[in-house]
Amino acid sequence: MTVTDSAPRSRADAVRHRLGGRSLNEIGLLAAIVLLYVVLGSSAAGFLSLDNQLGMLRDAATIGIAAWGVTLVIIAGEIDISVGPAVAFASVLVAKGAAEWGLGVAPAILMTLLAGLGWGALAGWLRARFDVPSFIATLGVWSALGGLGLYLTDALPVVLPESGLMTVLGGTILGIPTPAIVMIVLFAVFAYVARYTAYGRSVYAVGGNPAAARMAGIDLARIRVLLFATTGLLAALTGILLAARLGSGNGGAAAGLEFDVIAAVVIGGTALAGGRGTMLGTLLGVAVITVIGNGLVLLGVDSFLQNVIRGVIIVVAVLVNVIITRRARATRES
Amino acid sequence: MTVTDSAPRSRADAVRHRLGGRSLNEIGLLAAIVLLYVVLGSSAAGFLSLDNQLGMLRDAATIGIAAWGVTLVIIAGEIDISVGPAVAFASVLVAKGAAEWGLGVAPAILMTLLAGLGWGALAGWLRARFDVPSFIATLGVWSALGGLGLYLTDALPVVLPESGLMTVLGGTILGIPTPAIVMIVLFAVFAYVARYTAYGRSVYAVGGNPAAARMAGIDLARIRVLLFATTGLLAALTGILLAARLGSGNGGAAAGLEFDVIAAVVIGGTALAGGRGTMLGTLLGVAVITVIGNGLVLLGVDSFLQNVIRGVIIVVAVLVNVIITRRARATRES
Amino acid sequence: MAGDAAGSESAVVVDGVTKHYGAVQALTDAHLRVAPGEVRALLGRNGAGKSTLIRVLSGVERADAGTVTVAGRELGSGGVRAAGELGVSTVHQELSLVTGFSVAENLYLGNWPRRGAAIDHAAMRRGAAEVLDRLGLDIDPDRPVGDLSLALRQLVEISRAVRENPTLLILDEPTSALAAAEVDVVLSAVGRIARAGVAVLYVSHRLEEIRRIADTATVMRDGRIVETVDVDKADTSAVVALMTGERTGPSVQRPAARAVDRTGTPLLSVRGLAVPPKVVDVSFDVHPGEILGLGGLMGSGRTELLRAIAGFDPARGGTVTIDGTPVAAPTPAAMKQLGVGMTPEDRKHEGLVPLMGVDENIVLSAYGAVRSGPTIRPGLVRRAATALISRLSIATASPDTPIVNLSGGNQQKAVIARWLHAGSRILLLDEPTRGVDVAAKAEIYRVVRELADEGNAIVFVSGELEELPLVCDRVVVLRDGRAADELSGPDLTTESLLSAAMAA
Amino acid sequence: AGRIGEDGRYGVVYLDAQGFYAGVRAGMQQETESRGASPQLLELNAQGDASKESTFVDQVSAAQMDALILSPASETASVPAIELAHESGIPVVCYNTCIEEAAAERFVSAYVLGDPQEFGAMLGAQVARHFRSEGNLEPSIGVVNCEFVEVCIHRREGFERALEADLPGARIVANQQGATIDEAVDVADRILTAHPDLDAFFAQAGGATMGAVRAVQARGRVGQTVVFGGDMSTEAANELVAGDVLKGVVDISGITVGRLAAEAAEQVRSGRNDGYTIVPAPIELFDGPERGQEWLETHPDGLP
Ligand SMILES: Nc1ncnc2c1ncn2[C@@H]1O[C@H](COP(=O)(O)OP(=O)(O)OP(=O)(O)O)[C@@H](O)[C@H]1O
Ligand SMILES: Nc1ncnc2c1ncn2[C@@H]1O[C@H](COP(=O)(O)OP(=O)(O)OP(=O)(O)O)[C@@H](O)[C@H]1O
Ligand SMILES: [Mg+2]
Ligand SMILES: [Mg+2]
Repeated sequence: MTVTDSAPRSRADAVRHRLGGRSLNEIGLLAAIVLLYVVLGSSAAGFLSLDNQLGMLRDAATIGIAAWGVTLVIIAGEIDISVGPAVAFASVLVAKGAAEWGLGVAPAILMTLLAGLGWGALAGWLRARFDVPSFIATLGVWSALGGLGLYLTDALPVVLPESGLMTVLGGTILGIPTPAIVMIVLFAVFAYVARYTAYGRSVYAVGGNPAAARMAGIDLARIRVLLFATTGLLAALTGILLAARLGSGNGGAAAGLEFDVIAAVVIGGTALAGGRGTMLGTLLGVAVITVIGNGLVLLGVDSFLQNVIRGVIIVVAVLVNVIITRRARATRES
Repeated sequence: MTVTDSAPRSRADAVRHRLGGRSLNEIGLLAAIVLLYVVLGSSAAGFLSLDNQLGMLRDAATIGIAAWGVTLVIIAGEIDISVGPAVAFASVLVAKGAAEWGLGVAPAILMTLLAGLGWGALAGWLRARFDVPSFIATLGVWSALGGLGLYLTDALPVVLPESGLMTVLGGTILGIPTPAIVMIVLFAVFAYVARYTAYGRSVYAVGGNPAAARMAGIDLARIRVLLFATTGLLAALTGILLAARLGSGNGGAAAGLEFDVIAAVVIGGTALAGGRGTMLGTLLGVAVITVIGNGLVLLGVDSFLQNVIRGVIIVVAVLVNVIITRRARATRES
Repeated sequence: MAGDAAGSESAVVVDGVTKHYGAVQALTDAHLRVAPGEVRALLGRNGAGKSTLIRVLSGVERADAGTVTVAGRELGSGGVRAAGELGVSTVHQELSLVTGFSVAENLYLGNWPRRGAAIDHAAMRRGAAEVLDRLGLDIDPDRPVGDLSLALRQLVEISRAVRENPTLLILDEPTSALAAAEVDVVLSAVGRIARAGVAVLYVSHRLEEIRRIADTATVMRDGRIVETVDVDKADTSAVVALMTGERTGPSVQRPAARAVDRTGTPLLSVRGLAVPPKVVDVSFDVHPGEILGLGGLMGSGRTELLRAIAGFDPARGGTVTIDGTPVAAPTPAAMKQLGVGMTPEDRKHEGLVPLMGVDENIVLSAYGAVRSGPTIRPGLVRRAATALISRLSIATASPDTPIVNLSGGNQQKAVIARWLHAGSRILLLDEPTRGVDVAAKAEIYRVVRELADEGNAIVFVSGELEELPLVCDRVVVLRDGRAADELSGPDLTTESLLSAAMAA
Repeated sequence: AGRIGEDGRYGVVYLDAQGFYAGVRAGMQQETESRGASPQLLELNAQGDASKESTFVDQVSAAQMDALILSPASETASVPAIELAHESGIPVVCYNTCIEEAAAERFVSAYVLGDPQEFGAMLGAQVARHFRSEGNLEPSIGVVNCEFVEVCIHRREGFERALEADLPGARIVANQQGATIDEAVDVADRILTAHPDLDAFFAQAGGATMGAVRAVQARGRVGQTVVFGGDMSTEAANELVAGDVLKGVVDISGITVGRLAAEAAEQVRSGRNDGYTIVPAPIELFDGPERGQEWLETHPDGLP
């Protein structure tokens, strides 16, 4: 009966599914990165220098840390465009807290993280409770925090007081930039959460088919609030690290970061439609974006031209991975 | 039997639907606008002056013209975030064409419009042919055109040659700002297209149920390409009007316009999920955004603080209209 | 060609059509002719290729090889429009209406009548009204389809197909979501159309329905056309055997009455439950080991009732008592804890997470059981899934096969397995056999009975009254939102159910 | 209660989101208060966008300001807007930047000018002085620019001329955009990568200056690479005091500019000004710890 007829076909599918869909795309990205290294290593002076590699790690952290959270958000079929201003505002908040409101550094950091959790949760709550599209909810946060950061500071940098903690956060540990270490640790955490926890799997389920997830007794509201609270927290963390690095909080910082983050995630093969995506993919996406950005500068490419190139690359990357994935999966849902 | 039994309940729904869902939201917006006029008229000196009203019309055009196209895009369940840079690039293109490439003004305008049609169609084609999410496709355009506009000009304005045509486009006709006239004419056209033409209804169908549209023989690809080509064209037109008004093309102009446009559309009650929305709603949305922007300035609100307020207003507006609509449509499909 | 039902020259000729999706060979070298005025049933198990053949005929998909000829003219690459011009019109398996549009707009979806550039709304409304009462439906053409029940929507779809005055009318499981009353409406409509000389291709998993409407039946299996039989002469088990490819089809006979001990405390007890507007006041008990059927017309509110019990919709009144303990305010989480599990009637849209494997779809309802500490152990997932897969004999290549690649019946079993995994003892099954083939139905009946034998309490909803006597020990019939009748034992028959459901 | 803005109104345009303009605002407020007036300030931060600016100017023209005090986004693109204001009978005062000479003479009453060419030149001269004293006649210099606004382009031109004159051997080996400090720190870092032996950064504005400084410190090139920049801030002053990386900052005090602008506006309003007058704004060079210390003392609130 059905067993026999469906067996061969489905096994083939299953294999393709795993090999093809998912990792083919990741293999492609790896290849791209290797290629970039070869090309840039031979053409751009100093690209391969240790300093530059460490510098790239540091830059990667700015995109990466937030990207882990945004990956889950997009897998759940939502979007978060508030990262950039959120980071800038967080850097202002921590600096003001430590310098002007005299909270001391550690408490200021804590306050900032809580605040991030707060505005994220707010956006998530608007989505979960009132069905405000997440694009709008986070657009609101984007506009509000962006304005607030500049308003509170008159666009003046808020100088951080000298502090060992901040020096470490902005500096290096055993020669490795602290933000990079934070990024890598968080990557491990998120990769684990996404793959091996009930929360992570529920996120995939919600993205794959919200109605079914609900019928299976999964609490959509809880998950959605958590998702955005997480990105809020990560944005705040990024902002703190940025402030530590710059020695000051800047309301105008991190402009456009949200697009780099989203680009990294989708380049990594996460589908905006939800339900599909991996942390590893995002990691590779972050790497691609960082390496290209770094290389273009080293090659002395005009900074305006860099945007053009970035735009083309985003589209091409997604194009390739859409085509690969489509090839690999031919089931009813496709 | 069923045919009759479910009729009464549903007819009631139907009424609520038409009265409620759609127009309740529009009535709400109208009320909001009236309220704004009363408050601002009494609190902000010069708000009601004729000059200021005409000025608002002119500003509205910058958002409105593009908003008509974006409304259709969003009704079809897509999104276009490329408007801002597209406008800036168009202003550069027309100026360069007329001034440096010596095409003469009219041909330069034509070229720019065609170019707009072109990049729009490209984005649409990527969406239609390769299932590249429109967010990504237009993000690519956003990044590429934004960079290109500045790269071609080194961020220096490209001065337009004196020309009667441009003076008219940048000036007024019978005292009314030309862009406002263009906006109003185009509004009529788009309102008609959306309501009364096969193309318009197909757009709603595609947004409401793509599979059904496809099975009914509606050519999804054609419609999607057309949709984005249209927004490209409208962005180009806005760019030309902007150049005429500034007397030059500016690669850095219209930054962030895309968000104002999208905000206007969703405030107007168009659902990001697709399938629902009206031109009238968008018109009111544009009005709200313009009036608030104008009022905040006249009240001397700090320009950074204005972003905060705008952010809050976007969310609240959408919140209200989501709630209204949900109330009104208690049917299953909601 | 009206009136010529002889089939001298064929209305449609399918010649060597082949179609594959990725790795899936959905259709292999299909040959088929249908004469004008003939009603041809298309039978086959889930995944046999019926809908694929139909999608090719209606121009939605292009065949990899082979030709389709309608009324002597070949269907080229022109897609849906070309097919439409050749006179093919189709009611697809998936609902294909735009809920935001009025009935009239849907009837003309994609080829609205025009005056100049504009759509001629007047003409459209007139045409729509004309078609609707030609089929004896009183539906206001201006009503948004979103307000219609699924039943009415299905009828609107059929009206759309009829409106196009086709030479070939294709209906892909038009009745899968309908109950007796609406089925009659559909069948009589189809009969009328056929008598007007239209060739009809009719897909259904309900054999008794086929007997009433079809002249001949073509049986498909694994993408191939096996045989075409004369409906009057073929007997059911033979047809089923053709479908399954096994010598003897599964028995769909009514089993011996099961002994249920109804003395102890009921596992599920519902008192005066109200979910306006459909459910006014419903009470019933279900004991361990019992299968309670819920009968009634489409729209009688069974779905709403189940959703309220499972905590998905708030009840306006009444109490739900689980194993003797009343539940104050049922929420999905709480009811899950208490061992209540509900499978939705709309399998595709509310049941499956398409991108996930069968195993993940099963453990979805309770990760707690496959964790050690906070960590989900793939090993445990696999083991749990495999156990249930074999317990319900779900036919799948491997536990992690994407669930969309399973046939309808096996998808349904996987959704049921989800609740067994969560340890539910009270299973609310809403239309568990909707769109499922005959053999798979028999499978599901068997599974349901086994689960009951294990001491679970089961509520079985079906719009297909014929099947309730086959599974249930007892059937409560809903009418006007009330538990109007209760039938069991010998007087539980299709006929008694129908009259109970329809009684005024 | 009268409506907001009935007792005097100035329309003010800030070019972009830099601390400098906070100083300008403070200066204007100080000036007007010293006169006992409290006119309403209608402010726009144009973020370098000529279209935003034009929208705003249309509006203030419509609303009949007492004066329009602005730092135009562009020499050319801002002309139509300013012309409109002028024709609506609103006195226009430029500060920091202005429209092209010819147009300015027709539409602008006063221009509080800290000449960007001069600005750049002073930095160039300081660079030359520094490296001559170091005995390094061929320093390699990296530029962190803000050249999406014209001022910055002019600053570079002035810088290059001065350098050409005083230190012909100097080479500009890189020029990348880094307006905001975070952008700048990345860019400077990469420039250091591409040119590990870089001798100096020329940072065109405040964000770039601090970005370059941070990059040099992060790279541990303190002592080898020095930074010359524009725009004072508490941060910059601190670095000057530290004195190991930041070797010179050229600054036009926002507060002073604000004062002068408000003054000029007042004169125009009271008719004590006819035609286009140029009000020179003092350009100061802060070239060492003492000057840094001094700045910190004179600017306790950090407004430049
Ligand atoms: N769009 C698709 N992509 C990939 N495979 C598909 C697609 N549609 C159908 N299939 C596969 O093709 C085969 C035939 O499917 P089809 O829908 O024709 O079966 P069916 O006879 O209509 O089954 P049912 O009775 O459940 O409707 C199945 O194995 C199915 O999984
Ligand atoms: N808009 C819809 N989308 C999907 N399914 C729907 C929709 N409207 C109704 N249905 C389903 O179609 C069936 C018929 O709808 P209706 O509401 O009339 O019946 P019901 O409330 O489910 O009662 P019963 O389950 O007894 O048929 C219902 O089971 C309902 O769940
Ligand atoms: Mg089918
Ligand atoms: Mg139901």
